[in-house]
Amino acid sequence: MNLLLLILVPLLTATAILLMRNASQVKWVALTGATAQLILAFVLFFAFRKEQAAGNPLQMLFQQQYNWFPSWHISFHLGVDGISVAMILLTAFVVIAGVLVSWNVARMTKEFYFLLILLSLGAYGFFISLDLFVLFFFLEIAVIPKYLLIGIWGNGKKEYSANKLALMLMGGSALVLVGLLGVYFSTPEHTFDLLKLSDIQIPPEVQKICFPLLFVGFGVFTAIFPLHTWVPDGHSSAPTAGSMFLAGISMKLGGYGCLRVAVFLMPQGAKEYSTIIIVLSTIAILYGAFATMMQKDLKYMNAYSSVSHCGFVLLGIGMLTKVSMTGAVMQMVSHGLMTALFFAVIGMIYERTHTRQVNEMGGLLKVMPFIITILFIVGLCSLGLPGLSGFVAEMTVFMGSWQHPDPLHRIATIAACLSIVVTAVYILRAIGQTAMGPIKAGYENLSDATWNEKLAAIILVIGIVAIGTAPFWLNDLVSPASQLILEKIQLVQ
Amino acid sequence: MMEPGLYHILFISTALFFIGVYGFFTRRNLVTMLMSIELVLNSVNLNFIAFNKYLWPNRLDGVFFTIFIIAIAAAEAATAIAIIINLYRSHRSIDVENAEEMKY
Amino acid sequence: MSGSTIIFYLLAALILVSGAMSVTSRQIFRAAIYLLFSLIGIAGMFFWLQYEFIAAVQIVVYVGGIVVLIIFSIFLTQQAGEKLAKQKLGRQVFSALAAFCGFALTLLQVYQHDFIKTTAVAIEPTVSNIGNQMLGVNDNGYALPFEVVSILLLAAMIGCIVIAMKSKPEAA
Amino acid sequence: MPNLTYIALIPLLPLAGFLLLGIFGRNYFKTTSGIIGTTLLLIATVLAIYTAYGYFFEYGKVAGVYQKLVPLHYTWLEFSKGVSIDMGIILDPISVMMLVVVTFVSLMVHIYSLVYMKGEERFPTYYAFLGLFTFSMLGLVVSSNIFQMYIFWELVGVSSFLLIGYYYDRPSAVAACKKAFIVTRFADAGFLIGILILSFYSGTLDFNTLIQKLTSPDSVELKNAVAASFLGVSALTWGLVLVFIGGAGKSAMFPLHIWLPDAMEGPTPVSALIHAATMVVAGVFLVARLFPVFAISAPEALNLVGYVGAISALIAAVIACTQTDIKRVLAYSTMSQIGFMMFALGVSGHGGENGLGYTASMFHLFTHAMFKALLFLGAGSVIHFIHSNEMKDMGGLRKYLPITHITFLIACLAIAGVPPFAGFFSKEEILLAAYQHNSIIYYVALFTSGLTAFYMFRLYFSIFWNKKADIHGEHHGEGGFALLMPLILLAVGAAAAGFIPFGNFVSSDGTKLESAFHLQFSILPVAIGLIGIFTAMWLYKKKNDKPDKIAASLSGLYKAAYRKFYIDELYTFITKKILFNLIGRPAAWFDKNIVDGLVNATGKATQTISEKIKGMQSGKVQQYAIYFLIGVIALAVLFIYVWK
Repeated sequence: MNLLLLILVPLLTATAILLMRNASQVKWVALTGATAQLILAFVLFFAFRKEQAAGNPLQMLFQQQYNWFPSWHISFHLGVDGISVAMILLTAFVVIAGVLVSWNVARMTKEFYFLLILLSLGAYGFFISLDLFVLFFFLEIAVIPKYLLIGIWGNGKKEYSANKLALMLMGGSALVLVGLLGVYFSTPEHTFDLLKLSDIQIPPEVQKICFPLLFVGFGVFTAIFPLHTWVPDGHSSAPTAGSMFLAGISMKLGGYGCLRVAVFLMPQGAKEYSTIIIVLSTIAILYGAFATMMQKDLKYMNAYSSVSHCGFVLLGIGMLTKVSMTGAVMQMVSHGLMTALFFAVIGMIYERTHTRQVNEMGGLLKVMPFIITILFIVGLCSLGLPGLSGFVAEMTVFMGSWQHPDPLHRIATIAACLSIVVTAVYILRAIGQTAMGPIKAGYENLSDATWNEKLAAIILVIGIVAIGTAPFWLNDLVSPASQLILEKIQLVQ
Repeated sequence: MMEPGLYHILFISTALFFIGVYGFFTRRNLVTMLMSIELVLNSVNLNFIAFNKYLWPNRLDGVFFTIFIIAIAAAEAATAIAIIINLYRSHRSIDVENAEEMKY
Repeated sequence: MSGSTIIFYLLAALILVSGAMSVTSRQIFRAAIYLLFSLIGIAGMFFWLQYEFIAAVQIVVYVGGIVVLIIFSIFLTQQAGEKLAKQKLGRQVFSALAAFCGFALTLLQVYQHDFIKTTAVAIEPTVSNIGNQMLGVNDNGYALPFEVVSILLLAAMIGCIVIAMKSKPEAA
Repeated sequence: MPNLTYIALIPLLPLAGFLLLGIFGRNYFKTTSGIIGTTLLLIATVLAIYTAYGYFFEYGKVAGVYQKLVPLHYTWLEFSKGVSIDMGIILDPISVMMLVVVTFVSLMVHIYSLVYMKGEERFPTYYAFLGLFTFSMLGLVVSSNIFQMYIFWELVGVSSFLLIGYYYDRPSAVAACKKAFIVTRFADAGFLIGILILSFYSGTLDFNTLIQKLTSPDSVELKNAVAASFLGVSALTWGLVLVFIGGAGKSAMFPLHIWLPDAMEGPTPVSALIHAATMVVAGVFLVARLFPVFAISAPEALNLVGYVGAISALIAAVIACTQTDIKRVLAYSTMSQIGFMMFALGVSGHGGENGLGYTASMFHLFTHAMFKALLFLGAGSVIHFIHSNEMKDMGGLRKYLPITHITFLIACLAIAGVPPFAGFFSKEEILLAAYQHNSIIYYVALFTSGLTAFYMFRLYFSIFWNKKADIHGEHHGEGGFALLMPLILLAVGAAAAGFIPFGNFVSSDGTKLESAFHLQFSILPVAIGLIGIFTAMWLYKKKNDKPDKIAASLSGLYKAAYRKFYIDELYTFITKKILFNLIGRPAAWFDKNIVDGLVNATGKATQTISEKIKGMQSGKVQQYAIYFLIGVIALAVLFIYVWK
């Protein structure tokens, strides 16, 4: 399968959107594009599985390489492994749901959808590129639209949030760039090519400097403690689809980068810093969970819980075992779907009640059973109910983390296990206050979800349930890739 | 007292230079600032001539530079005064503090 | 102490004292006159150094041209008898300090440096020597820079006219 | 061995019911959903009984030992070689027994609810949730993999949450369901960590392999697990204790019992199903499932189980004597009875005669399911009739509710341990096991069984005798056949289940256990039970002021028991004051002010610096010149003196 399609389809969609005359055309074009992306992602998935089943030994499948800046050894090198395929599937799911949820965006519809599709373009490009420069290029493409999405279509203190988010993410990508350049110049070949670099042993002293740069740089995207503060403000100010993309896709760029670039290229650095990563991510998990408990705004709640959940991603990566890294990827996919859905639901509720404060709601189950059912599902997913994706991912991380017998890893794992109790506390609190109890005055006549909202929610729920009830396909997809990363780590002693 | 030589002249030119610099920093009137610049230029001229005289008496390059500087100083002074007068027309003042539109 | 030396020190004193007065005097016209003295002192120094041509040029251009120009511009822009605005004290002190530091540094360097004199035969800085060499086109000739300077002067002249010209009324 | 894959249908049928009713119920099965759910469950029950028959009498026994059969098994999520979550079905005596109990009680509740819940707005949802619960519970009992059990364990928790919160617009129900979920969740975290420990040392998640590896005395895994220690206790013991915490949470053992009384906010049939007969015994089941590991490799952990069980039994019984809400009395009674089951396991050994406690515990689980479900359903009938949970609103109901009265009486006799009802047999075995192994626990148990008889008959007399309640004009009967049939069937069970030779089927090692009946041993417990009953009769049969007087004379103790020994208050203190105020609030504050403050401060600093730098760009030519000179001097100094 030609991976260029993954870039071309969003590109064409975006161009087509610009050519459209009215909002309704724009929406349908965007939906068509998003559907095409979804189909493409599935085609890729099945093609990949077929190759995998056929025993293709290559680490990266469907590779393509075009010269870009030959003098600097930059080439447009594409290819996917199991982790990328999982991320691409996630992106496709979130994009189509985001497009559907934004059906009622009235202001500057064309620009809104253009930016959404552009963001998805950046994400796809990021996930499939095997050249670090190209990877960075797409990372930046994925950052800029967020600034505009929040700054223009957001609410609340949107300018502040947009600035904060863009600056922190830009700061992160600046670190990434420095790290990438460090890697580039440290090797005699001067290459950005991921596969070539992975064959070369990057000198340990370079790893020592570049690993933290890259890890923290990407870590900012995935809300590494204490650089997570863009998350609550950014999410709460963003429009619904913006939050969904932000949490569902952007935060995953960071996790993917940490794994694919930082850990994969610099296993020695990873070993050296794994303690710090573990400590920070454990703090993030617990601290995010406790901070969530105190929030009153649904979006803030979900944003802080994202900090906590993304801590699992980093914890999984930091533990450096095959299972834990597989778990980290699963958690990325799971959290992506789950948070996107959570934000979608919050958006739906907000559109009807015009408040996001939990204590101003109550008994909504009576008037909007569909939306609240989805809220229940997503809440239960968040607190790790078996049968939904969150459970599978978290348990995989725990199982992976527990393989280290020393106290630090043990304590981190136990702390992470205990966080699921705190998660239960805040999720139940949120659900209890919004959905249950006597209905508040003024909410008696609210309507339930419209077709597009239902469709969006159902698509994401299908994703969540598919992982939750049948995790083996995701596991089979991801674990060979994490096995390869692990082998690189094991080479270093 | 010592027989005056290169060092003495260099002392004078340096002192004159920094007198001019001081004037340039402290004067608020543009014309007086221009005058300070003339002092600075003259100190440089003095340098050129002194170096020519004491170090390279077989050459005349110092002299040429002095001549060029004087010529350019004349052009500069003319241009500067044109600007000052123009500024005076528009601002009714040639106080340098008032001519600070070109900021930020 | 020879007469030459005395003249040197007198000239030096003239240059520095009137220079200093010219940057500190609060009456602009007097400042211009001090400047004039300082420039004359420099011309005198050129004479003392036996560069008569340069001294002459100095007097003609500076004293006869530039200072006159400056005085004219003072007449054009200044009310007679008006004292110059005083600079802030802090600025004065700071500037003096900065200037002094620069002065000290430069002098330090100058005195630490050992200038090497040439033993070659000296050329008399006569007008003909200067003219021949400056307008020469051989290796040490300065014909090209001379032409460039002349063009610069032309450009400056045109520039002055353009700048000083009154803008035409809009209606016309 | 015959093809047993059909057993998968037993849990899957309720699941199908859940999906069908959950997704389409609201629109298509508004009224028929009850019938659908009941029918599906009826099929499942029949299958379960068929399975039980087949297992116990046809293929289960090989050479006199009941085998652990794994008829169905597939890998769900593989972590590494050997360590994987598998979905499978295990058939052994306890799982088969539980299959029958769960399906049967659930069926009774389904039928009962047809009438009891009729006309509820969310009728289909109710049946969907019942289906989900039944599915999870059945999945739990047949789990062949410890992680599979954890999965269903959690599902059971959530379906319990959904059912308790069924009346979602009552704030008390919402609070109760949250409490139940969070408390059990907390315990489950212990279970999870326990699983991690056990799997780490045994290198497997499969029950059979795990038990085998951790019990055979020469296995490397066992040696490692025992050798590794933390705080002087071996890793294996830690693992098992943590697993037991999970079980204690679900089974409402002290001090994790606080959710159970509140859980009575759910519909009464739900209480009968979940909080009497099935879910709350999951903890007992879990310990029983891992029993060989407990008994052989970590007797300290088993002792803990025994003492926790005994303490819970005693405390719950004391509290039950003072409660006035009939469902709460039943809830505490449940807790007390589960305490019996727990300490029965705790005093048991593995294999042969030593395993009496194990058999007794399972036996009591079985009989308790019958009579406790009956009690709850009976209480449901009473509540249905009188529209109140409070004892003070009741009295003299025997005339209005004759069948309920009789069945309730049977259940009370059974729980009080009066021969020949079911509870007598199982309780005697438990007491015997305790007597043989641990005398402290035995005396506690003896006292508790007296209390049990007392509070049950206090309940009985207060409802059916005592003063006459005001029954206003509308006098509706006991309800239809659907309401009474479960009562009668369960009453038959409660009366007759004791005669099953349980030791033939269930024992710690699968062999037959002869449970001898010791008459002289039984006299004391029965006598104590009778004393309890007669005390209750003396105090509560007629309306009088003796109970109040006694309560007044014991005021401190009475009040403490009435307020449930202030354990709820303690928890509130811990959660509100410590968790929220000391951790949550500071964390939120820290984030808002320190972390975010730092980020903002960085922004502010940048802005301030830029503002300052902007000031340098003043447009004032002299300033520029000064900067220039300073720059030149600085560079000159640098070049001359620093970077020679």
